[in-house]
Amino acid sequence: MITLKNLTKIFDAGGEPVTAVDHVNLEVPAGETAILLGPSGCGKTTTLKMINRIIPKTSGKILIDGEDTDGVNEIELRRNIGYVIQQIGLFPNMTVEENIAVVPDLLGWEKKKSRARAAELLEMVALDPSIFLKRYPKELSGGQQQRVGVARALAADPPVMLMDEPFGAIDPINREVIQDEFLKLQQEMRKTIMFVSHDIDEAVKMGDRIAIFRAGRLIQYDTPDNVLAHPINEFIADFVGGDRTLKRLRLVRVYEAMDAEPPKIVPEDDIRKAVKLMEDHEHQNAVVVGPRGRPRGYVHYNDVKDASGAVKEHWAGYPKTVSIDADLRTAVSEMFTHNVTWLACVDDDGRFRGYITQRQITHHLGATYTDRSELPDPNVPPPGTPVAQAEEAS
Amino acid sequence: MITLKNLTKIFDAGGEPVTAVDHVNLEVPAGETAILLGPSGCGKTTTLKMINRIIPKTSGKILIDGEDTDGVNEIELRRNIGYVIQQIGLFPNMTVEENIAVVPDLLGWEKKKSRARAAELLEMVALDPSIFLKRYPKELSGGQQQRVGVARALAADPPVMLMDEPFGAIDPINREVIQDEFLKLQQEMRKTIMFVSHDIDEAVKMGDRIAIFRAGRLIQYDTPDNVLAHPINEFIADFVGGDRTLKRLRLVRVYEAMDAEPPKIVPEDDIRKAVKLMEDHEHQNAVVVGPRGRPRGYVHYNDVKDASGAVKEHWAGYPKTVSIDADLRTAVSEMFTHNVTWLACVDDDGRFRGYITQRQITHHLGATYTDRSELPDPNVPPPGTPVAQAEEAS
Amino acid sequence: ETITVGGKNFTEQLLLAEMTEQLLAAKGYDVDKRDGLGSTVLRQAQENGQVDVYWEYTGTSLVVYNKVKERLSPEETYEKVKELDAEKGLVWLNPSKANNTYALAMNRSEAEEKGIASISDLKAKLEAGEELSFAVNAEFPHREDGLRGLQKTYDFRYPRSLLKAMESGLTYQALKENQVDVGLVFATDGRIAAFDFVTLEDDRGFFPAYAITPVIRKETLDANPELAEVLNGLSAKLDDDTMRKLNASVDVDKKTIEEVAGNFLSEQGLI
Amino acid sequence: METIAFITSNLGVIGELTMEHISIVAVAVGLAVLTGVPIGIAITQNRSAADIVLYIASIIVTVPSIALFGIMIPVLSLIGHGIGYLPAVIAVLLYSQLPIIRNTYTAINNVDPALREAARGMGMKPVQRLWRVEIPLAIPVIMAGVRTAVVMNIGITAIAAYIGAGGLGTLISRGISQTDPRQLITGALAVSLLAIAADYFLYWVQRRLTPAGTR
Amino acid sequence: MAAAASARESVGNRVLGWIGLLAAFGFGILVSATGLIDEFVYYWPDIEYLAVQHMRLVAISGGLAIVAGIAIGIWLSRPSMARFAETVMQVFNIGTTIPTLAILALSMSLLGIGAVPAIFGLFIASLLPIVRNTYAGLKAVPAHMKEAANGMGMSPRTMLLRVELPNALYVIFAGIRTALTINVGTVPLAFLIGGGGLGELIFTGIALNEFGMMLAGAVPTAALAIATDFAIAQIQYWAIPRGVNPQR
Ligand SMILES: Nc1ncnc2c1ncn2[C@@H]1O[C@H](COP(=O)(O)OP(=O)(O)OP(=O)(O)O)[C@@H](O)[C@H]1O
Ligand SMILES: Nc1ncnc2c1ncn2[C@@H]1O[C@H](COP(=O)(O)OP(=O)(O)OP(=O)(O)O)[C@@H](O)[C@H]1O
Ligand SMILES: C[N+](C)(C)CC(=O)O
Ligand SMILES: [Mg+2]
Ligand SMILES: [Mg+2]
Repeated sequence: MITLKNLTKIFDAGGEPVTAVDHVNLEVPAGETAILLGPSGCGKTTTLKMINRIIPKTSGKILIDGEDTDGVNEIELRRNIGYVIQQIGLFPNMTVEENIAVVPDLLGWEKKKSRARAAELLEMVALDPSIFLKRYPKELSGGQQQRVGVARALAADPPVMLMDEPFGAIDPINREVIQDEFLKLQQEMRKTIMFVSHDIDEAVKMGDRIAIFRAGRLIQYDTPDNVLAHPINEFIADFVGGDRTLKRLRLVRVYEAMDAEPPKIVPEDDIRKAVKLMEDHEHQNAVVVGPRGRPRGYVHYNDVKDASGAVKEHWAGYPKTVSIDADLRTAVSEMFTHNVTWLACVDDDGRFRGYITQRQITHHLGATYTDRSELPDPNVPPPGTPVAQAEEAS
Repeated sequence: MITLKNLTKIFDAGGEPVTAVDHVNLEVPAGETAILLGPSGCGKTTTLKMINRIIPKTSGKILIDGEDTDGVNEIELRRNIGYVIQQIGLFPNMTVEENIAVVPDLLGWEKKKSRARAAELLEMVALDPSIFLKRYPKELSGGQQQRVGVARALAADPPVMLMDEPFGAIDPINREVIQDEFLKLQQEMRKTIMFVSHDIDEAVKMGDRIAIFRAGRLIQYDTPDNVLAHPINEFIADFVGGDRTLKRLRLVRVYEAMDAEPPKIVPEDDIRKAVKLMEDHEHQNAVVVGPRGRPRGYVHYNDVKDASGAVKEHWAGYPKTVSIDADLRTAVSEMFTHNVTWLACVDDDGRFRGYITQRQITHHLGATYTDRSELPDPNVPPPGTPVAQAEEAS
Repeated sequence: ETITVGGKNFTEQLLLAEMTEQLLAAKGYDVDKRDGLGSTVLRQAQENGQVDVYWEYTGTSLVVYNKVKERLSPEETYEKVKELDAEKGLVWLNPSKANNTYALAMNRSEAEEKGIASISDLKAKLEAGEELSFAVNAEFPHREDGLRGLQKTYDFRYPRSLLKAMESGLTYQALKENQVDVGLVFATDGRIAAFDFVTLEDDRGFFPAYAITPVIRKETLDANPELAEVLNGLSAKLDDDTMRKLNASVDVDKKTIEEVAGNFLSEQGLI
Repeated sequence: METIAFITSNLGVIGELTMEHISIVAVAVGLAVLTGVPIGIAITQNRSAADIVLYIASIIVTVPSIALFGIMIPVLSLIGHGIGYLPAVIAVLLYSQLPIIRNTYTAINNVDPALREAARGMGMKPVQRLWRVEIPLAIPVIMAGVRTAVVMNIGITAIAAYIGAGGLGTLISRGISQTDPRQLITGALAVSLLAIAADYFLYWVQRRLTPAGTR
Repeated sequence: MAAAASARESVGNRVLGWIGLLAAFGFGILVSATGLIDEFVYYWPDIEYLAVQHMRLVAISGGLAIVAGIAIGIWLSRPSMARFAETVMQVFNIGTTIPTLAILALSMSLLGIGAVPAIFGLFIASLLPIVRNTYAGLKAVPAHMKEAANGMGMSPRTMLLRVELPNALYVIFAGIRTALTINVGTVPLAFLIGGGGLGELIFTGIALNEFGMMLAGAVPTAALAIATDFAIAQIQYWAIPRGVNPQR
């Protein structure tokens, strides 16, 4: 856990004081990632560097796991904090192996152990040790260097990591890949991470929380979804962008928003049973599944509400599907693509697992909005309105 | 007009032949912009540079306005083609004015004329000549340099422009601004432009057509909307991204998709007139406008279908609005934000100009899809279904 | 027509070149001076016309340039070189009475202490294994009238490691500061007396006579016959003592060459 | 103190020697610029030619200066100029080649390929490219080479006193042979000051010649 | 890219090799034609004796200059010196423009004649490029690299030894190369102040117009200079890790 209490930095820029960081209070719970976000020059880097004392603070307190770091020896402190600088900063005179083993060496680990650790970490960041251990930094691509930089910071397994725009130098396509890899890694490692970024998309993707700075002040510190859903002022709203709601869609997986117990029928079922199920669930459609639970077709309420016979006599076609692991943005895109308002949700094996509609998505997002809005939106039908009526209501 | 016929380039890389461009056929109609898009190393730059013979072609033909360029003297050819290189390439030893006037000088223009042209062009790229003419490139920000680079390429008013990732060096925020400016410029200039990019969003925004390359081959050459709507194979589909439909939304302005003659009522109208209008238009809502045509509220069909009295007795609240110049993506985001399925569209003066629904947006996109899909989607209600029924239909 | 005056790289020669320059300039000639050169370079330069006139020593021309091995009296030496050099288009004018011969010198106290008075004494000491280092200039070890001939005549070998070569003027300082035991000196140098050196007797009469003489290219002389008289006039004023005094004014009294040369010429009424 | 007295009473001689010194260096380096810059530009066209030329030029500078003078004497004696001004000028000319050629070559070669491509792309002919883009950009580096050459050769010209070329080396050589610290120090100081002054002067010229935009 | 460059380089090297061979061959013809070989044989004892002296002068003055130069360079580059370092370097830069003959002369006026002032003069002349390159090399180590080192808890000493010096090594070596090559070429002047070395043959050769003798001094001096340069280049090539060695 990292705790900042009234942390302040005033630089002396040629006689004039420049307040780079202004009474910042912030806590990063153990095992979580906080993203420091904000326009250029807002004090992100300065905040980060005060934690490992690359920059001395002017006032305030910095606690790690509750302990005031003022009492800790500087060298000691730094050895317990992994630090990834923006410019990567690999030592060109050392091989990849030596670079990764620097801190273990400093800590006096046995050579054998530190070398083994280097290999292990390289593997962890998806670089083949047999190829890369003996290479020099200049023989690596930018993205590979970046990964080695992360591996190096992890070498002595420090509980805390500071990362200053660690993926800043990488082109957008590779950046996505590396972000994904790092997320996977962090899922296992559960480090306490403070991460500087200037990219809202990266922040939303990588952070458990986002701290948005402006001119040295911490303006909002919240979960990505809250930052997007409830920017506390115009500045934040502008900063996160006009399409912030579509950004939020990225944060939610289909399985979180879908109806997970949808009406499920087999071709041999009586159509009346299907109609009954739809009415009970207030769904307009029922998906027909095959013997292994895979969607094979669907029936539409209006088409069959007065029909009789077996379900298989009334199939309306093959349903459009989406993976339950996809994010809602993909789901919305699929709906627009196929000009439908609902999708059958399937798992990796293609089995039908849920039912998701545009309306559910809107509601899911809206649920967060309405918590905080002072007055109910007159445009929204009161909860509990039957489906048919609710559909008409808009 | 630029025409490439079976254009091929085979490099000799240390004895081994590398086919960088492979029988490319492509035509850029006069006054249009074609974007060359594709992964790194796919041959975009090579294709571009063969046109002004910075790289000699191996085989094939290059025609400009129907004339085979093989017959044209190299220097002559280049002076008729504006060229913006990726690295900007302003001459640091010359002022902005001298940089822009280089080609006119080479062409032997009178000094006075070429200087006047420089000032004019600077104005055109939104830089104040009185400030910038006498500056040196290093005294300009990256974005300003980029604009001067474009101005320079335009100096002798060449009918054809080649631009190699011209906005590549600029940060994402300024990039948008400069792209917009350039679009405006091109609207007046109507140059024939070939433009290399590796960014699908930029391509969609800037291009009349997009040429997607892979390993030296031209895979698809089509309008942005068609590329997004009908990628001809998996590679293209992957390349343009999973959320390609949402990307398409960017291409369409609200005024293109909205109902431009919506029911419009004033508070003093009889509510029965309003109900009648909604039924005629098959709308669920009618917007109530004030004396200057600004939306002041709305009434919802279901709420008032059996009501009587003046409209002002039945207001359901203030409608959510969107600018008619916004793109559909913003409209969708607004709908999600406010959890509504329709928006009142307003012009710059805030006057009510149209009515747009999620359904209309879906239909607008779907219209293109259905042109080409072999079978009608069973999920889509037949056109002409009344609104209420159509709503229910999904 | 410019007269080019040459000079070697030690004080006496620089003085003579300067005097000649001033003298000729006073007589209305355009003069160009090329001094600071080694003996043979200068001589070669004169032979192929780059230098018109300079002051040479009879013995040097006899042994070094004309490779004559015989022992000759001073007069014979003069006649011999005059005759031999005439063939090369060089005219020896009147010799002065100054004889600037090589000499080996020691600090008086050390010489007396070690009991060395002659070159033979020195040879004996060396052969007895005493390490007496010897400061020489660049030319001496490699000249036939220098160490080469000396070693033959006295039949000994100066060990390489005891030879300290340096710029010609530095031998005096080296010896004075006791950095070496023996120093090569020129007999007309003012510092021998000033620094209280003793010169070792050339007891086998090895060194030839070195009468200072103006030597001029025949072509130049033919073009300017009056030069003979002018230069002979200066030559007549020079003898060992005069040279020693002049040299001492520069090396000991630290007057400049230009000053010393000018004063001498005007004192002697030459300009 | 004595030295100051010496200097003040011999200003004329010192001035004359300084002029001799400057005239050797100025003429030689001037000629070296006229030869070295075109050579430096020419060899940018061919990598192996460049290697050869630079190799030869760097061999020349490893020859000790006094030895180069020594070599010059018999060679130039054939045309009657073995000592004095000419060998000094030629030696300096030769020593100047390496810094001038190398800097010209490097500077032209280091012109950002993007600029070269931009120039090509707008239809400049090779000569236009050279005059309008490459040379203006290379000037500061070429001038730095000239500066190096001048400073280095002011030192080398001092040694030319030993082959009768005159110049400020005369004071040093007399100072040494007459063990006269006044002349020695005067000579050494004068040569050093000349080098420093030349360096500053050329730095100023370099700044003047550097296009404002690249300063 | 890298492959192409190195291929070109090796072509270049081959060309140079051929030129060297041709030059040596041509020189051989010249030498035998003018009977210079005999001269060299004749002067061999002198060459041997003086070359040793020559190398001793280089080794002592150069060795001291390397040790002192690197030490001063490191000292000037320390953050605590930042305030004075630039001024000191300015003075040093002016120092490098002072001709070596002048340095030797001044050194003689201080220390008299012989090997000691020669060594001192040569030491001063070699010191400057080494200090300059050490300082510049250390200052050129990118700040972010030092920050990374700091951030992982290296002590200043460790940082100097493990990060700064290794990364400055190439530039420092370049300074040493320049300094020692110049040093070797300057030693002949030491003769003038009684310092010994191959200059003796050169100056005598010139004075007596004996071309052979002059070459007997000059050729070994040039050869020593080239050999020194080559030797340091080899050390530079092999001793500097591949990661920071632009040649590898
Ligand atoms: N050493 C310094 N002296 C004076 N002012 C400084 C110093 N370092 C930073 N600042 C100022 O402090 C402010 C915060 O700088 P900081 O580097 O923390 O910004 P940042 O948020 O990391 O910006 P960026 O996104 O551009 O990296 C800026 O206004 C900067 O100019
Ligand atoms: N001079 C050359 N010699 C050999 N191969 C080359 C040469 N120039 C380019 N290539 C190869 O040709 C292919 C196409 O290169 P090109 O520069 O056109 O790619 P690109 O599409 O512009 O890529 P990027 O987006 O990275 O700029 C690449 O595989 C490249 O390696
Ligand atoms: C002055 N000496 C005669 C001793 C030597 C010389 O010929 O210069
Ligand atoms: Mg920062
Ligand atoms: Mg490209």
